Amino acid sequence: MMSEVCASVFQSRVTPLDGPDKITGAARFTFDVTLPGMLHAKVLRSPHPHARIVAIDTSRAEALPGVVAIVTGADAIKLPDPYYGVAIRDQPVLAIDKVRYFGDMVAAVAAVDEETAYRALALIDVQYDLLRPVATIEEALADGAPLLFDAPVPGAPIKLGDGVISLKEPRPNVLYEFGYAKGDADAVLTRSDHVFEDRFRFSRINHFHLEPYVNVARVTGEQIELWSCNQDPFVLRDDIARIFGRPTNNIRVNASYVGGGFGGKSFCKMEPVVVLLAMKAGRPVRLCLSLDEGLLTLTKHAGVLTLRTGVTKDGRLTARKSEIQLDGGAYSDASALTVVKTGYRITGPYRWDAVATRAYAVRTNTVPAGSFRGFGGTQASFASESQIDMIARRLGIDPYDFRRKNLLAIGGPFSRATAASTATSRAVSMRSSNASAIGGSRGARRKATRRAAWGSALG
Amino acid sequence: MVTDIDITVTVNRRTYRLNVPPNRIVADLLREDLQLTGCKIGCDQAVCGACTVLVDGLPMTACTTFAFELDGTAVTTIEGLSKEGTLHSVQRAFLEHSAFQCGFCTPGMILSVKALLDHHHDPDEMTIRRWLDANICRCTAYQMIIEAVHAAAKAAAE
Amino acid sequence: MGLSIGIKDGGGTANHAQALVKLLASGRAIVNAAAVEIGQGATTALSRIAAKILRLPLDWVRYGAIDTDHTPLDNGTHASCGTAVTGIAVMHAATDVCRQILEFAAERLGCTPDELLLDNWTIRRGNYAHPLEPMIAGHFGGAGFEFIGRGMIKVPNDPRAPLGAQSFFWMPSWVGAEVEVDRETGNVRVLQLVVGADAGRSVNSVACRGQIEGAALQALGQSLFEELRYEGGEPVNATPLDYRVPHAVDLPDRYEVVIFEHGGPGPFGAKGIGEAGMLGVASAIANAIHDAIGVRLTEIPFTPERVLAATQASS
Amino acid sequence: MRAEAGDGAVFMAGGIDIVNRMKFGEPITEVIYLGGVTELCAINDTEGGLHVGSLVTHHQFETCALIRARLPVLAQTWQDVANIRIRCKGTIGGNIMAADPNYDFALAAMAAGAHLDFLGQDGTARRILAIELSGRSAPGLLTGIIFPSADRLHVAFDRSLRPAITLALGLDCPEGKVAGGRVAIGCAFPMPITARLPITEPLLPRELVEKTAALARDLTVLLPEPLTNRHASARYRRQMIEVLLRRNLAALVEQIAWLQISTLPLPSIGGLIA
Repeated sequence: MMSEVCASVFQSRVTPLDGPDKITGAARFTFDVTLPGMLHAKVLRSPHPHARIVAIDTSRAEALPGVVAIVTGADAIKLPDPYYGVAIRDQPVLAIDKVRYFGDMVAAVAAVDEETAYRALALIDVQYDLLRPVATIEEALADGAPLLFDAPVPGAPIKLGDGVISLKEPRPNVLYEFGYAKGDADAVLTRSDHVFEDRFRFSRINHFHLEPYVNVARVTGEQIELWSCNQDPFVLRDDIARIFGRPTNNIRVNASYVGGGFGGKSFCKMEPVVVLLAMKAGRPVRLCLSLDEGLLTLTKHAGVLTLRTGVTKDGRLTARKSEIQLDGGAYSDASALTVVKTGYRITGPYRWDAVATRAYAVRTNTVPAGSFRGFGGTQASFASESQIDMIARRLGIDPYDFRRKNLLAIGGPFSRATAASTATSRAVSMRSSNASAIGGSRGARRKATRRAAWGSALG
Repeated sequence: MVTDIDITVTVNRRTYRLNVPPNRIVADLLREDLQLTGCKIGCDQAVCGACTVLVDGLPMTACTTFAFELDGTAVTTIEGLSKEGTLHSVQRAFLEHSAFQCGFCTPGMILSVKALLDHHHDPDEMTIRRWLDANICRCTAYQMIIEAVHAAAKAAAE
Repeated sequence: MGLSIGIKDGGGTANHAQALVKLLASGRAIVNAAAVEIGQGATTALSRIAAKILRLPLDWVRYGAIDTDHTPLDNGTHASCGTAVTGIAVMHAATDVCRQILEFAAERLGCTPDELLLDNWTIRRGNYAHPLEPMIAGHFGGAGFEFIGRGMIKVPNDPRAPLGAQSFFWMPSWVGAEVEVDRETGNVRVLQLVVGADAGRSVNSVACRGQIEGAALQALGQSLFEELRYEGGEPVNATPLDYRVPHAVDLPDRYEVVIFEHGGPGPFGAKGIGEAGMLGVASAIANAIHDAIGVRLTEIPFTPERVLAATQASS
Repeated sequence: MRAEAGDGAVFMAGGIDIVNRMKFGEPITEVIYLGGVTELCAINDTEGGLHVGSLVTHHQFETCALIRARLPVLAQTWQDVANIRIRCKGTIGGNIMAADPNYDFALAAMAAGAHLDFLGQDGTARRILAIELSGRSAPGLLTGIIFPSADRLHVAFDRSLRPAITLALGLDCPEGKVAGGRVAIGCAFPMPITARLPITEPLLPRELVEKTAALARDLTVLLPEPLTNRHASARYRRQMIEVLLRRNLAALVEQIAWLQISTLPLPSIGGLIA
């Protein structure tokens, strides 16, 4: 077994090149970027999970000394394309007609300092017409559930390979659906000695990167410049160009050290708001969210995964039918892609006679879900590997032997369609050393007006 | 009406006489007035420890401390840890053990470890884990940081 | 004790990336690519790939500042693609610049490039060494010259594959967990966690370990306590104080990461590894809880109350 | 001084809570900074017991030789309270006066049967039992905490189920018998709550050992309905109060019994002891 393990050409330990900067405090993050004349922005967020915006009055905030620019959905709707999202573009730069989750961005203020911006937020009057929220997957899919979107949104289904179903907004409150089948799973299950159906629930977590979301924007003539903590500068460049209707070569995105991302800083989020403010103010604008607001910006997908798995009496896996519901939250972000990847990965590294997978993202009035390290693989692994263990124990087979018996062979097709690389199959031989290693040692939820009274504190 | 407050504070071995508004926060004072941007603000509410600086040798949360409280104290930030271009033994250990990833928590973490080793010359595993409880690192699993602490303790003993 | 296997396709689907390597007359190099340094070690890994090909000391290579005006395009820093995908682009760019230098030197020395070897910014021809810096200065004069190499990668499309392309590489991981469960309180303590993953061939083994360790601890937090919770449509713990992430005291008593090297399609056999540690942790812990007390948890996190309720329901 | 300052004024000790409250918009207009009032920073023996000044930080409390000698369990426990940054800045007085059910020092004081000294707005000193404290309506400025004589007090502190519940237990043991005791519970109710153990007559530790389960059960049913929130349900909390109370009571009583045995005068065995 160990003979397979070849040494890397890179043998020696190295001192990381970013090390000297990071241990001396010299490392510059986007968090540290300042520009001459720069203003500071803060965002007013919805205190309701689901409501229609009746009116926004910014006049009292505008009158506050130190406030330079305020933007709302009324400014957003004038943009050439005020929506973003991966493949399906349903998230407005700022809430336009409705708010769809507690924390949805309603307005933003640029002022001479953060304190003033916070105080201005408290002076913005928003009238809401409350709507019934859908908080969970079950509520969203129930008959007569309130709809998050009244009409189809811009975008298109993801282009995938042969024999795969890829549907944008197939049903009410369903953002995207992925379907995939090889063989006749129903027939194989009927013939199987045992069929087990188990349901798993996956929770919602936040990235909690310690560097908050932070962006600085400067608009000079036709050029838009961004200093962004975004993990995807080119994707962001194209989004900004599209949203603001400018040629792509007039957009310049600068990246520095990023203080943690884990997927949370992938794809466009609050960056257009910063650009919009900089445009309106005619001055550079910095928007640094608090970590509270970070918790209201993006999560990993919660989900309910139901697996129906067949097995012969001697412990050979036959077929798996999966239904995967991911809670996409209020807006698309990267949900469609995550659905694809979760659905694709649900079969795990095993051999099957047939598989059938249906995976979809459900819209709920909660924080949007998107990229998070693992990208659907974590959800799929939890459900699949729990059930594999359950089946083994039900059949009285050692879970280790059960896995070993059913693992893909070297070069075998993953999910019966993609050639698995040899490395996957070598998993088989490596588990033994892993197991022996163990055996051997056995023994703004706070008010959006946060800091509003801060300025007056202590006179 | 409360007026600004005169304070005398030594930061990284240099003494400053400052006139600070009563609600001025230490993190803002360090970052904006003294350009010591190694003091990072993560949570801004005393939870994450990214803004940790040393006040009279003890770790303190710069985001929830008033500047006036520094009167008469000596403050050490990450910028003041190395002397004449020579890294502090804790910094060297962090570098050699790759005890960081994104680096945002690193200045606070290093200062916290310095204080730990000033108080416990040869801390055991549990003492280290408990002490590091003050500093969140979302990237590493603290393991390499703990290895760096052991290495720095050993280096200091030699 | 519980076991689990995690697997996902890595590097994105049909991904692509571009890179430049600039070699200055002094022999110092700048790698231009848009894999952003988010702590995963892109700076060091990509520089090390270039240094290896150019046979330069690592500290002669700098990872250039990123801006979309100057840096070649990258699809984004995600899907564990930095080393394997962007790394291939950097490898090609370094190879390209190496070729240019050898051609330049061959012309100066009146020979063919294949007679020459580049090493430590010196051209070697048989037993003779020709330092490059004076050769470049002598030919170009002025401010010298920069050799610029270009590289790219496009993982092929394949409409026969479900995702529209074959997986570029696979990220397997193996987890073993040993737990202790307090039957009266439902409290679960992870005594030992062992996480294995495949780096292909690691470009920086310490960074690989850091990626797996860090990812698995995030997964451990989610398995045991971390969750953004809602009551109706309102989040109830969306503050840094209430939303608890793993601290140093939450580490398992014994925590071990094993990095395997079985080769991959990236530079020098590398693969991506950044996400692998997330995958199998929750199921390994669930399986270990079942092994310990015969109770199956199908919902994360495995909070004491949830574990106790499951225990009481099963008895 | 607070009387002069008006409604928006607060006393500030360590200050972390106050800065956070201000950042979250609480209308605090004036802060009366207590830092440097050295009389409030002392730890010393007094006639009434061990006096701990309200401005003593958690870190000073945990590392103080006198505390480690007299209240070893609390000194030990305090190594795990919050974290070192907070312990270095946060004061035990601030911890009590924040009146946060998740904070620990009020529990320690209540379980130990400690008294609290206050300085009223009119300048008069008042001493109350910690278990009589409720809410933020304190009778003035907290100046100190007085722990009863340690030789007759035994304390246990259990933080293993935080943030669902924390539990502190204090037993009074004059003359080798357990005469009474108090349990204080944090995290589980809107305020820290406390109850006396229903011990009617002084019991020898071994007599009490047999009664721990019944005591825990009897006391738990008398408690009001615990909170249901994101950390735990009321049902779970009530169950866990009983479990933790029983376990800690049993362990503490066993420890007292063991201490009594081990402190018996040893019989002289020739020159071995000498």
